[in-house]
Amino acid sequence: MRTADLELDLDVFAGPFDLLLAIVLREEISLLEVELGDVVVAYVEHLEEEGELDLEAATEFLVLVAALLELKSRLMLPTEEEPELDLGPEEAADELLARMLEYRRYRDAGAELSRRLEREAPYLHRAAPLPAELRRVSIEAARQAYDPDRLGVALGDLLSAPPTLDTSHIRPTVSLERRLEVVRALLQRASRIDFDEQFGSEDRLTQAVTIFALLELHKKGEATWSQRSNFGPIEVSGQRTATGGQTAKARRES
Amino acid sequence: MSDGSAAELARTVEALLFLAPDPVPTGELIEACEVSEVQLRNALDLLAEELAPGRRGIVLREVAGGWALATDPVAEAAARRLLARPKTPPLTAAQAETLAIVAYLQPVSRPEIARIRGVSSESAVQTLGERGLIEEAGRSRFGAVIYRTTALFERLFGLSGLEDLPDASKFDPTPEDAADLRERLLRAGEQRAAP
Amino acid sequence: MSDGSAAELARTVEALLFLAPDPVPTGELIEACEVSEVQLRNALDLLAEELAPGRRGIVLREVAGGWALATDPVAEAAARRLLARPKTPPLTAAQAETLAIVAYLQPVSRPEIARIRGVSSESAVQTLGERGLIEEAGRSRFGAVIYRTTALFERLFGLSGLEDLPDASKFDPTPEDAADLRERLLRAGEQRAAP
Repeated sequence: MRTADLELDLDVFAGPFDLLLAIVLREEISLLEVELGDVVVAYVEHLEEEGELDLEAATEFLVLVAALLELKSRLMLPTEEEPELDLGPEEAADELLARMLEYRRYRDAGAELSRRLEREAPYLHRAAPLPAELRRVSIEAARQAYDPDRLGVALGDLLSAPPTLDTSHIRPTVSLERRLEVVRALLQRASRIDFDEQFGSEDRLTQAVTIFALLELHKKGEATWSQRSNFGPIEVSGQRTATGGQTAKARRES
Repeated sequence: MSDGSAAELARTVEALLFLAPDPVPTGELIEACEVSEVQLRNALDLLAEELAPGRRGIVLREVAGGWALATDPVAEAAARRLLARPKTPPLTAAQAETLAIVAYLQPVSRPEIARIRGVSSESAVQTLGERGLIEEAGRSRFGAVIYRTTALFERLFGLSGLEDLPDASKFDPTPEDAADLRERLLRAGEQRAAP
Repeated sequence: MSDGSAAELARTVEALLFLAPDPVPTGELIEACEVSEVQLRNALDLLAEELAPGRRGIVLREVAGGWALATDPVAEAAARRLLARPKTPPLTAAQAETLAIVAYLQPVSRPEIARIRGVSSESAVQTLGERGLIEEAGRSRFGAVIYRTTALFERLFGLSGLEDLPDASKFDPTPEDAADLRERLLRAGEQRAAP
């Protein structure tokens, strides 16, 4: 499913998910009014219905919803209740501000590029074929550019018996429920886990579904996760109040 | 050609740039003309003077990492009539934003573009690719396609290279504007957090 | 442009001839510039003077179909060095395999190449042909095109002849196998293609 195809029907916003962060960044609605839990549930349900995963689109969704989640949670966290988090409305405002300014920078740079294209349009370049006498490659102008051993190596590869059958293209089925069990079991044994360490060797589909499992756990209050920098390690921490998680689960299933 | 005068070398360079389908880097001109870098620089200076804007129908430009001849804007209307060349359509706002992100942050993946723009950028990325302004540059370690700008981008935007892009910090708001925006965000948060 | 000066019109005509891939008849220049025949003739006279042989890198020519710009012969040798140079981008794995098959087994047919590689090799064969590394050498008795390497191939690999190719046994994983090279390559290819 393309990220843009997820239709949302929230209290303050109805339309494609695609547009949600955009209108937040453009200050057309306040992030505080948006129920992000509903967005994630809608996506996970949609994904389960579809039964297959477009990794590119899923990554895009994750990036967008994670940004929304982080910004909103920081905006709403009252500092006095969670002093150890050291994140208050001030930091949240700074975070959202940084995102808005980053967006504006590229919006304005884009506008500048558009003006530049307009300004450059009158300079036309020639697109004529070469005269016939220059179209033929001259052997005299040729110098050695390749190593003959490259051919020997290629020949050796072709003579080799085929390697054992590559089955990586056969997609395993990965169920969200199963991944939830796996992550819950891990979090019972250790309060913190490193995503790459635990799941780095899994195939991409399993990794992606595990991320959804983490989103689900985050929504139920069973786990939090953080990533300090883009593409940096993801650290997952379990919440000790397991009963909270149970309640949330029961509520959703009732 | 080492015995040729600077004027003759300038004529040769003009002819080479006339023939070459793409901008030619200085190094390739030196090799083709079999001259020293100083000799070639002098010839380019001379040629630039002869083809200075307003003097002739063609001008010398440094674009996309090399040298190219292009027509003077004076001829644009007549050229479009003669060759029936349509004007390149302007960029939409979405395409311009996406192109700016690719140009400044390359190589960059679509999820990263979406993160900054706050909106899925599939169709903008596709159109920019079809127009030859961006191209795939492999995959990130998470398997997402990553993009970079093309030589055509630099040529159409009159850039001698990526370092010729205007400094991105030029587009940042004044500290006053930023402080004002922050204040508004903070007030919204406080209203909400209050019971 | 009817109010433009003769000099400006000459510049426009130069730009038009620069862009046009073929000679342009006088009538089309008149239409594109929106001027009278007399005005255009004057501009052409002026341009012919500016581009007189020996003055610049390009010259104005009146040929059968109309007017055209061409390069001055002074640049001929440099142009050949710059533009008639063979293109030598790095070979992809598919191209290296295909070229190795042609080099060691020539003449070899396209179906044989496909059987040995276990995949259709059309695009590799085509690219190698375009770059002048391999060429057609007739047809097999079943009508398939057969290929061999070219003199340019030997030049670009620094070989004085085909007998200069690296000894295949040096790269052979099972040199003890006495069967013919072609036969063994086909056998390995069929194993690769098997499900």
